[in-house]
Amino acid sequence: MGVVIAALTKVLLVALVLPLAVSIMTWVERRGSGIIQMRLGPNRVGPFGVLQPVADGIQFFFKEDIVSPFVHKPTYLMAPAVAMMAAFIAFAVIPFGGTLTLTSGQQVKLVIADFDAGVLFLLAASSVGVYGVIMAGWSSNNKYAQLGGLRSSSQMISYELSFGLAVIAVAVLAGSLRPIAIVEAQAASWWYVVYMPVGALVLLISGFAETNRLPFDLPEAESELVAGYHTEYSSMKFALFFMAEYINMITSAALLVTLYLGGYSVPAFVSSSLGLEGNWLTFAQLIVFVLKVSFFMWLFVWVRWTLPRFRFDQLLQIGWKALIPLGFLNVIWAAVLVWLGWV
Amino acid sequence: MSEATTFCLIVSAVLFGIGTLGVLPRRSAITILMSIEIMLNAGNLALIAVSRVLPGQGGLGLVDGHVFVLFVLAIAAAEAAVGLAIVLALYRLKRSTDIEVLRLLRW
Amino acid sequence: MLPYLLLIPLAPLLGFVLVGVLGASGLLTDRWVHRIAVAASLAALVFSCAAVWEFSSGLDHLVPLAEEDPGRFLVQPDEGDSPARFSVTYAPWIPLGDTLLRGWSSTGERTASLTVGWTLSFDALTAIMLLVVAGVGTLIHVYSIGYMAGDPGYSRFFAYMNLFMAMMLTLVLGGNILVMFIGWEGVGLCSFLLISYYYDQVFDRESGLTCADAGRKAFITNRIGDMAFVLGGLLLLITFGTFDFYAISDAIDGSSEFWYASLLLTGVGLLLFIGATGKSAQIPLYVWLPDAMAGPTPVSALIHAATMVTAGVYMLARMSSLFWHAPGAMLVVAVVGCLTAVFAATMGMAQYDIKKALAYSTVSQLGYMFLGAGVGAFVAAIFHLVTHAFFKACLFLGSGSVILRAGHSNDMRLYGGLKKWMPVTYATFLISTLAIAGFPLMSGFMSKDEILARSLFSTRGHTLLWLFGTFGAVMTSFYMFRAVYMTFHGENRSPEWVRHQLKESPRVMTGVLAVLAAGALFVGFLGVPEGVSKLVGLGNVNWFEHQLHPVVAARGVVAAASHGEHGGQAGVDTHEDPAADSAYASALTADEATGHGEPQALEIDVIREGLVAHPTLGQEWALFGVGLGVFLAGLGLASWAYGNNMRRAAAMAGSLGFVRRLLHRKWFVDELYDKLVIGPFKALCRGADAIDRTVVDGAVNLAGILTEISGQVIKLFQTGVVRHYAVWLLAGTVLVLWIVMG
Amino acid sequence: MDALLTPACCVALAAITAVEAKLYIAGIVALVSGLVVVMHRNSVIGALFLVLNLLSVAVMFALLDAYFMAVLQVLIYAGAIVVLIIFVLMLLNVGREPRGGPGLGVRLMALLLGLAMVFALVRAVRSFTPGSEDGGVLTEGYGTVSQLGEALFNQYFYPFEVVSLALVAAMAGAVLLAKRYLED
Repeated sequence: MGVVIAALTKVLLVALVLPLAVSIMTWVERRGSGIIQMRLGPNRVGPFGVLQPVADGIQFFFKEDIVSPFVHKPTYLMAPAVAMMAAFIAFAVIPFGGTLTLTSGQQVKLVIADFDAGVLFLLAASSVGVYGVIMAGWSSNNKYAQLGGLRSSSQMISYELSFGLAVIAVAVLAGSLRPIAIVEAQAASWWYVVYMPVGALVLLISGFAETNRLPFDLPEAESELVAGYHTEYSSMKFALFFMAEYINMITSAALLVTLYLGGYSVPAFVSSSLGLEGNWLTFAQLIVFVLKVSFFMWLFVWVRWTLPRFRFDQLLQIGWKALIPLGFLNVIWAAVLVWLGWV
Repeated sequence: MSEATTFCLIVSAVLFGIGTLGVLPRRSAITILMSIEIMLNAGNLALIAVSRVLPGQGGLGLVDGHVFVLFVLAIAAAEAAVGLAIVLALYRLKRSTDIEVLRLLRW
Repeated sequence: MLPYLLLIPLAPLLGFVLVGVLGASGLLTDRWVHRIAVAASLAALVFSCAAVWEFSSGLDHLVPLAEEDPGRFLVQPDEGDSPARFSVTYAPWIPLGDTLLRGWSSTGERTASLTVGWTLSFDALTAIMLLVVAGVGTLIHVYSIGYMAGDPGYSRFFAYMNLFMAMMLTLVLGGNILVMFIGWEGVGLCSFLLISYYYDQVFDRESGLTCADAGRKAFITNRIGDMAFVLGGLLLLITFGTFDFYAISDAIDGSSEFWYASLLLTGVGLLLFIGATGKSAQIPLYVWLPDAMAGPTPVSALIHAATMVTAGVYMLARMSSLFWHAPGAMLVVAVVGCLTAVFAATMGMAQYDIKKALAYSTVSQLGYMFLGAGVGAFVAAIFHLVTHAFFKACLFLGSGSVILRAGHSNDMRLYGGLKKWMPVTYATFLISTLAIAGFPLMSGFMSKDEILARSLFSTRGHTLLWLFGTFGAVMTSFYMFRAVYMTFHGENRSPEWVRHQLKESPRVMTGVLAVLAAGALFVGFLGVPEGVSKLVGLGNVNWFEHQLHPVVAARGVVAAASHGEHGGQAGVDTHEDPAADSAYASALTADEATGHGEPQALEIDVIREGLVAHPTLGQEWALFGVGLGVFLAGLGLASWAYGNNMRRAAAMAGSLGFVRRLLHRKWFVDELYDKLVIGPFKALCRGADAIDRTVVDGAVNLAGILTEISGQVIKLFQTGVVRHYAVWLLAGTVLVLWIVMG
Repeated sequence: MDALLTPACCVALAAITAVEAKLYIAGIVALVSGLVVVMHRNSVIGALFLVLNLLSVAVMFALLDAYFMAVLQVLIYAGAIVVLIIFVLMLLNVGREPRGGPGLGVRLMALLLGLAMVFALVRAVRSFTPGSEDGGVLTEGYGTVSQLGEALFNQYFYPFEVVSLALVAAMAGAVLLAKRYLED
């Protein structure tokens, strides 16, 4: 029973922390864009505008929920839920810390599902996320939305390949698809970004594309498609899409950190010099993980407000003609590394 | 054989039948493709279910069925890619995906 | 040098590639063509000399090599009764793995792991052959510079010649049957290419054959022999589980009481001998050699007199241990050789084409070599091979010199009195003629009379063989002097335009002739027969025999005759041969050790092998006298008939018309073959063609018709609607499921 | 906040139901969704139900201890193949299938054949007996990536290579077919 309670606790925690992180991210995004664009950004609600997300949330709740009469209603209603669900499920296999020892002596791993093919599970879950977009695009019965959905689906399929290739290279190096094992393997040697900087780059760029962030946000390109697949959505349904996107960002940042940047692991010399052990070490790992992910979240914001958007054909060209070959080369490089016994 | 395995096999059989029902009377080429996917899935289900109750080394479970399923997945992917490409080419030719209008390969 | 034996055949092969590729693409001037070709041949000669020199200085320094790498090197220094030998496997070639062997032996079926390698081997026999092939080959290359000058296919000719050298050296060096077979086929190929060198020219006006036809004839006739050779080799393989010469001879020698006179060895020996008859132009496969004269004369000298045609003799000597244990096969060899010697000599007497006369002479001399091999005088056979290489090459090249100046005519009736214009050619031709006719103390006398003596005195010889051989020798002397008289004596019968341009051949040709003539004069002293040396009071000074005997001696002979009989054999003494003696002694001790009181009947016969009845001094003198008599008889007959400007021969032609035609038309053997072999074969082909057209084609057409009909029916199912196909597919699936699963 | 509650509900449900029960639920979902795929006139809805069908089959895989295959099923089928199908559907803007298909005869025959097929298969299932009924315990590490990899790269190495070749060929063929003009 203790196991079930622990699992439920972890699930609840993640389910609460992720939306919280999303609300923080909206603030960071808006303030960050302000800084980058030499303006103030939201600064009215609370000190430095920190309460702005709360205000946004209230606003979403009380906006009018418009459902166009021409939509295919069941699908239309399902779409945001699907997007949200996929985003949450994907996070289930991300380890965000080591093992916590409870007072009852029970060992709790700080990951919701410690799963043999965890990394693949994440890929699978994120690929299901496409359906949210597709369903939204198709059911809206609106040409902008439909085009947005089409673009989104093709973009996601394309970049899933390079995404998967970058993941496979890590699996080759670590000899496992279990995220915890990968983190442990990196803790034992060096971060894999040292061995395979190309792979990390491919994963980062594919992550941008998978989450439809600038410079790859073609599915919701305002200047061409109004708001893309969620043009017809308003109020809380729109908020769900919005949250799903940010959770996806967090997930892909967390994945990048887990696969290439040592995950939650604290370098041994740090932990030994600080005398960290037991639960303190676990807390330190949690903090390290959050810091690393935060850096990439900031990178997402930074890039979004810095780079222009690609054209759609350029986007597909980068995916198929640059990232996939690079990904293959990286896999071969990983195989060579293993063959030579350098890892 | 356990109840679960039997159930899975029967589900697989019925799913296969459903797939054939989709293949025969439907007119849309893409629907037919989807029905074929269902049939392939039924086969996969049977493979996985049976593979679990076959005696392996030191217990139940031979992983061979999984390997076959992997191959089926690969072939299904190939089939879908080629099939959809054919449907696309067809659509360009006839402005339709209706297989009723396709009677070109007659003697 | 020895580990690098590979270089010997590789040098001319490189020459072939260079001359062939660069020459064919027109990048080489003629000057460079012959420079490269001669250099390649010379390189082979130099390498050969180096290898022989190193071999003769003993193999002891190579023994560590063999210990270090026993799979690759096999070294056996000269000790006991086994000859010094050396073989090196450069690379594995055909890994056959475990092979099922069916020996006709007590061991029955067994498996052996077998890998055929690129093996080259070296012993005294190889050494002698190498020197002859490379030496004569190089000389003839040099001669060709003069003879072929200005020919449009200059580079082609030299490329083929180099390829031939490479192949012949491979044949000689080959350490197992397959490597030898490569050379064997390779020289056959080169022979074909060079016979057909003037492929578009008619060579025989009587039958209208072109040179290409002659080449084909040679090639096909050779194929028949090669077939037998391959079969013999395969039979050896499934019996002994190896292709390696040394391994085979060791296997045979090692268990002689079983193998001796067995049906298997006799069969193998006969098959190999048939192979040899193809290559060495013996009855019944000799017909190609006279036609092979279609090639350029240096080719005739090199391939069809000195080297390639002797390959059969070499192969027999190489397999001597097998033949020693197959007396039946040896008898066949001796008889066929003897018959060939006589038969070819008769035909040689009636030829007007100088090259054909020489060709029949070659066939005849090869017959003597086989006679020698057949009576167990392998050393004498090889010795005759060596001397023959010199004087016959010299004769052919002399004839080439004549042909070149006499308006490219081969007809001796159009020569006459040429000694006035061509003194060097005449002198060398005469020396070689004296040698072949058996002028005492010249090389031909030494070798041929040795063979004849052996055929008389060897335990495997017979008086009849000697009689026939001697008769053939008379004819040899006759037709050779006939050629000399017709060509060089009397009045010149050439056309006017030829007579005006008659002169001696260029230096490069006459020089070679002189060298070869010197060889014909002196090379005989390498192997002075024992009988001859005894006449002048010397012991056995036969250097050749001392070198070669260990290689071809009868070995593994279990000598255990009853003691009394051995002692009582009057006039029969063991040959002065340490090998045979020690074999005998060891067999005796073995016999005593095992306590066999009674020798087995089989072994009594075995002991006599390798033994020669030793003639008394009087008998030796008699033989010497007979040899001289033979020579004089031939000379006398020839000068009586042809010395007087051919008048007497012309007068006799009428009375001997039928015989002359018979001989000139070569006993009508070609016609006989036409009737007996080629005709029925063609009829068979026509029959097969008819059957193919009616029965086989009919069946095929019937299948087509049936297919069409069934197609017409089945096409009704092809509606073009996918759904219908799916229904049929599904129905079939259900049916199969119902049947299989029910 | 129903989206947030769903996973929690799932976990709760998972805790209290037996494997068999979950299997039955997933199987019934698979059958019903499969029927909808076949019957629905709107191809896009059909495709979405196909996803449901595939996901429920994947759940069945997971319940049959084939976790890796379950993940692959979702990744490849749901993540790639059906997305491709929907993509083409949306590209061609295929709406509802027109009324009036093949005649009654074909439909009847299809039904008959389908039923015959199902009966044949069910009969085959009834007669199927695995090698050993008891033994009960699954082998160590059954269905894990490593075990599958061992089988794939030792016993099934050549089939694996052939399949990869087939995939490459299919990709080339698909690209060639889908190109608008061959000259490009």
